[in-house]
Amino acid sequence: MPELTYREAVRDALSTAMRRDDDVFIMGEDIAEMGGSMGVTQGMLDEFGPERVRNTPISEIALVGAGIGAAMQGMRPVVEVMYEDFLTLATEQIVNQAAKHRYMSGGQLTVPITIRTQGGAGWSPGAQHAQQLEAWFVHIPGLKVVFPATPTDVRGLLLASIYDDNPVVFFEHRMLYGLKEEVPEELEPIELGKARVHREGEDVTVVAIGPLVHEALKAAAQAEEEGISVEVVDPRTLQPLDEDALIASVKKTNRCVVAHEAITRMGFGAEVTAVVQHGAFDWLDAPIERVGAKFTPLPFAPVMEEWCVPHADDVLDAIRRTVGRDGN
Amino acid sequence: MPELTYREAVRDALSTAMRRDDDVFIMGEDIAEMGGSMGVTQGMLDEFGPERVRNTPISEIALVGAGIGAAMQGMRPVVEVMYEDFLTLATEQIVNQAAKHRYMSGGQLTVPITIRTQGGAGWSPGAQHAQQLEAWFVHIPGLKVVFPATPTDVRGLLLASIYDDNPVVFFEHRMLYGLKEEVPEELEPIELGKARVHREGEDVTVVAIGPLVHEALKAAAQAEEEGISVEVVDPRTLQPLDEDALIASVKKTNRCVVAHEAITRMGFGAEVTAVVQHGAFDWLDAPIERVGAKFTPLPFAPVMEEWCVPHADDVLDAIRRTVGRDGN
Amino acid sequence: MAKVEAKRGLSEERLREFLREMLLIRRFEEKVEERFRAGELPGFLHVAIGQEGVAVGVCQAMEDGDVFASTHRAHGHTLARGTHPNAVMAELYGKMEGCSHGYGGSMHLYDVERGNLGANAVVGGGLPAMTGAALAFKLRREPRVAVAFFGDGATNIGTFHESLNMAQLWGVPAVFVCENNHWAESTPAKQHLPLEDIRDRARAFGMHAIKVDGQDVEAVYLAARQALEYARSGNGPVFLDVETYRLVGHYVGDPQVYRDKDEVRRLRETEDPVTKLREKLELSDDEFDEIDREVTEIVEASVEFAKAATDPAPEDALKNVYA
Amino acid sequence: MAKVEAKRGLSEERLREFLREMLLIRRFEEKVEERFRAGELPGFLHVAIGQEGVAVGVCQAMEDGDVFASTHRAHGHTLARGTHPNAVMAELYGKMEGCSHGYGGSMHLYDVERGNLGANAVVGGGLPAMTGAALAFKLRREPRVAVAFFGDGATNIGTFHESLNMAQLWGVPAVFVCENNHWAESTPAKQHLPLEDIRDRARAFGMHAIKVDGQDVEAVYLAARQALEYARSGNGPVFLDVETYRLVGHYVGDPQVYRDKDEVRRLRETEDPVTKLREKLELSDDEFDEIDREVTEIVEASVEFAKAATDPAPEDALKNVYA
Ligand SMILES: Cc1ncc(C[n+]2csc(CCOP(=O)(O)OP(=O)(O)O)c2C)c(N)n1
Ligand SMILES: Cc1ncc(C[n+]2csc(CCOP(=O)(O)OP(=O)(O)O)c2C)c(N)n1
Ligand SMILES: [Mg+2]
Ligand SMILES: [Mg+2]
Repeated sequence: MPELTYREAVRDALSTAMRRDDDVFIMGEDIAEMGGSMGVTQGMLDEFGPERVRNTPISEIALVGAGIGAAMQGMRPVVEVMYEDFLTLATEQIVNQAAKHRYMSGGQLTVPITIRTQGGAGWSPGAQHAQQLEAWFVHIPGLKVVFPATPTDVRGLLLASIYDDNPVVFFEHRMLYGLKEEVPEELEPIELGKARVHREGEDVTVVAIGPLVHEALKAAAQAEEEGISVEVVDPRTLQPLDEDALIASVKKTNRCVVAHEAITRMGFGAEVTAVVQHGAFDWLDAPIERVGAKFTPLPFAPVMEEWCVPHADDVLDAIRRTVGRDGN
Repeated sequence: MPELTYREAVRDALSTAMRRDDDVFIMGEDIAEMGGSMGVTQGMLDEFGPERVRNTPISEIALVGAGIGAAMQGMRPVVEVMYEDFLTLATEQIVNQAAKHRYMSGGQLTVPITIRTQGGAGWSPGAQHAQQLEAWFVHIPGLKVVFPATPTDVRGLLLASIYDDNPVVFFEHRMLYGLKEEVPEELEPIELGKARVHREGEDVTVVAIGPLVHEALKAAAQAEEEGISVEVVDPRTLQPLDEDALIASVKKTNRCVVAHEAITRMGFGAEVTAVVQHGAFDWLDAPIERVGAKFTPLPFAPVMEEWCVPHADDVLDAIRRTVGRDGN
Repeated sequence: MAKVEAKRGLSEERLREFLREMLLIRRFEEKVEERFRAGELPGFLHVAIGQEGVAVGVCQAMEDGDVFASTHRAHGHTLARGTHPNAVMAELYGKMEGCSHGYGGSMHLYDVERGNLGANAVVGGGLPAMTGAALAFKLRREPRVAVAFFGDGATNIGTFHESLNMAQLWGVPAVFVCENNHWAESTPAKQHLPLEDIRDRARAFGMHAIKVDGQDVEAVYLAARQALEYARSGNGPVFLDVETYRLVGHYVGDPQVYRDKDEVRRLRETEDPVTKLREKLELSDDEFDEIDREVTEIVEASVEFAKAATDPAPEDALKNVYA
Repeated sequence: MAKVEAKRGLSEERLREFLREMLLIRRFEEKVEERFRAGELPGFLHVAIGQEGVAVGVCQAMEDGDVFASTHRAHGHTLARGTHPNAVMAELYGKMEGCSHGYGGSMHLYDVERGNLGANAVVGGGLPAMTGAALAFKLRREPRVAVAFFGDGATNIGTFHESLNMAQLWGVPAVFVCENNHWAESTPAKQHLPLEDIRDRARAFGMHAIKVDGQDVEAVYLAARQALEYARSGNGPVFLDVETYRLVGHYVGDPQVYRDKDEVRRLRETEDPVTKLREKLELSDDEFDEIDREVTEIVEASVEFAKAATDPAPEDALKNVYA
């Protein structure tokens, strides 16, 4: 089995789709000669040429909107928004246009666009280059939202997203691009809407996304030494959400922690909490604990940044809090 | 005591602040001669003139951003974004600029801008003129978020928002503008961050915002006839959130329903649910029930729209579900 | 930036078609105003009375396979491109037989089969997609053009700037039609446009621009043909400045407190594109009345059709959210 | 659109100040590159080596009370406006003595006392606030000007279009300084600007525009003074097109795969604003080295200061979120 980094896995999914299908092309700022600010599209200009690996001006709303227009013609554009923070410039097109054309037309149109973006703290980028905004898009009917945590998942989920006939907002994480693992020989799409159990356990379920999946696995290993058996589940697709998988896991463990890098307040963890407390109320032996970033913009100074963003020890503390209580 | 509509109450707060203070001015599309698309600012051009009641071009991002710049100079601009749906054009300035200047400057700047907007279903405006997006802004540190439900509240909370030294996103609701009630003789600011108990009850707490406050009160009256005593609490300010008031109420009633017009998934109700299940876990006798719009863009046809948006009967059903269960 | 001169006049027969089409739109929108006042029509309506020459001139110049994006003021574009009045009226009544099957409404009229990719209730919201559709045509080497309608007020939104800039950079076959009626809702041009000649906006992208009198449907048609040919033959996008007048309120029910009643009355007398074409054609009252009777019947029939049409079931709201 | 000619030359003394200032910025940024490579500096850094003439020329022309918004490439503007190198370097090290007290970093340098309302990491993000600050000056009848720095690439974002349009409509005292270095990150002008003369962008708003050679600091200063006077005397905003060159990578560490190494080498030889001014002043090596030694010491000292400065406490992160 080939070993790929998360970055290479994204590139492999893009290139595979573009080799198979002329209707797939990519657009974004500095994705051509430079290969993207994260190096994801390096080499693709040489293989596919400037028509299909298209540098755009700094025009986030038109970049996304042009993708929507091409998608309405049956193409499958993959547009790259360099940082999640700049999604804020394109929300009108994502929310009012991409998400609603099919509906407003009574089913006449489809908009098979994939909007790739990335963000994440851990390198002192400051307050405007690391936000995690996935929760916003989960609130918008008509959009699918994907946030893969591993090379295997990002490869299969991106291929599935490109071939999904709906607009997909696809979140990658800055600090995961270097992550390496063996991936399947054959690139197969991974169905959207299916959670992945990374580790089975009996005492607590940790629902984690993005980089917190890896922090949760570290915390789980640590917890095991303390005699706590932790199950780690990654929804991978935030919309549609695999509610059954989350609820089933909590019905088994009776305790739940939700973890993401985004701000805790009004973060995706709030939705998971609301779903789980409703679906597994009688099984819960402790309040659901949320782990996320502190309620501040991201500070620049590394000591402050480090403290604001959640890590394995924060997940572990949350795990301890949930098991520190007796069931009732 | 004077009787004012919600619309007149907003106008009264704006005019009062502008009479008291030259640093307060209003900007927005069609707010001058026309008095705003909702008639809120009617007559203000005559009293205050075109410099302080400023029509702007259709330029949402610059309109909000110009307000930010004036606010950084110590003025207290109140900018009107005609529909919440168009906030999506200004999110970059609201989220990356207004919310973060104070923080990124290490406390050197304040941005005392108030961003007024409105939305809401019930008149078949279609999918791009009625979204309820308050939840997005609750996720952003540095912003305050206000959503008043009555003339008295909107008047006092708007005055407080104008004089708050932080950026405030201030949500009004299209269907509430005509609502009339007696308001205090003297216009007094209402402190941000304090919930209001509209009705006391013993069996269930309904946490409701905006138009759902009134739907909840209708449902409560109906429930009373069925022998269910309902407490209705309106946080009024979504950020900062009066968590203690919500938790205290649920500790008394042991049951909770959260209601808003926005889409249920990832709506503000998810955050309230997460907060309440954590703070009142041992007191809860039933899962927290969420009431919100169905997971669709807003359809045009009245029969479909009516069905998608929550009403008193939906709140009542949720109340019944919570009391239909035995405590444990 | 060429000013278009009517190279070749159109046949009288063709011009009569244009008159009939404009009058159909006029009667249709007058009926919409009437039915709205009667309380039969839900939602938020904007009619384009006075601007029929733009809709008919441009839409008649388009070819099969061409696509367009419309605005909040969409009835004329939709009808002029061939969507049956029954389907448009049924949409305004929120019926399943409507051109958006009751999901869209007046501000979201669609007819994908006829290239109508949607009216947009967000000013400027439809422009980027036309740049993108035109890019698709270019990539696929299809001789098709994407047309974006928008108003003078829309030229102030960033979406306009980015969409035209990108279209010019990439040389895609798009035509940007500015329905320049000198008002943005209640805001006069002098309060939102800091320039005399709106074609200067196109200069910021080095885009070819054409100006034409929108009250002369023949001139609009010829300018639009020229613009469409220019784009279709691979010369890149065109900005079409169509000077026109909104002879009614911004929305149905608008008291127009912001503008002088006499100005409107004067404009109705001097700038009505229907009257202008009627005079050009030297139609007798009988000839005109005959056309009028015919289109009026069609409009009446569309109301009957719409009223008799099917309401969606409430739960149908859950359909069409995802493909 | 006047091309500025140096009406009156500046005194040799003044030009020596400019040279010293430019050299200070140059040495400061070279030190930043060095310390970044040494792994001492966190975050994401952009230096403006080659563009010092723009920063010094414009910032020296500003007056007390004037304000400005900077970009991701902010060290030069900040230093040229008088913020002490110690405070800037300390910020890059994330220390409390930094000009943003460790909360901002290189892309968010602030010094409100000196009119620096913040460097912005969002392209175009700082422009609307300058229109708004200028509006405040106008409403309060204060003789102050708001200056927005941005690059050629930023002229493609809608925020630029809306901000300049509004500034012109309202005739506010703002100067929009385009640091036109012909590149947006790895994207050459021909891939993002569909026009020859970037001043055509200002035409879309009927805005007064001035073009000047950014490698000639004296010319920049004179053009900036002219622009500031124009705005300050109530004539409305000005667009200042400053032609310049980025002689290094887009960000510190950029391998510049997208551009020809020889081109950069040639530009370094022919277009270095420091060398140009040095030659204009006919400075001897001794004279130059003396200035160089002086500014180099200041830069070295700033590093010592920054390293010795105070780290914030982790919990300090909770401060300054709200007023
Ligand atoms: C982004 C946005 N801002 C504001 C509005 C409200 N609005 C609807 S139409 C309109 C005026 C549009 O003027 P123009 O583009 O000239 O078109 P016209 O109405 O004159 O046909 C406004 C402000 C909107 N729909 N979208
Ligand atoms: C809205 C936005 N899009 C993209 C970026 C990423 N980015 C940072 S600088 C830059 C290039 C800016 O070019 P220009 O405005 O010419 O300034 P220069 O870097 O040449 O000084 C880009 C694309 C950003 N910071 N903000
Ligand atoms: Mg108009
Ligand atoms: Mg540049």
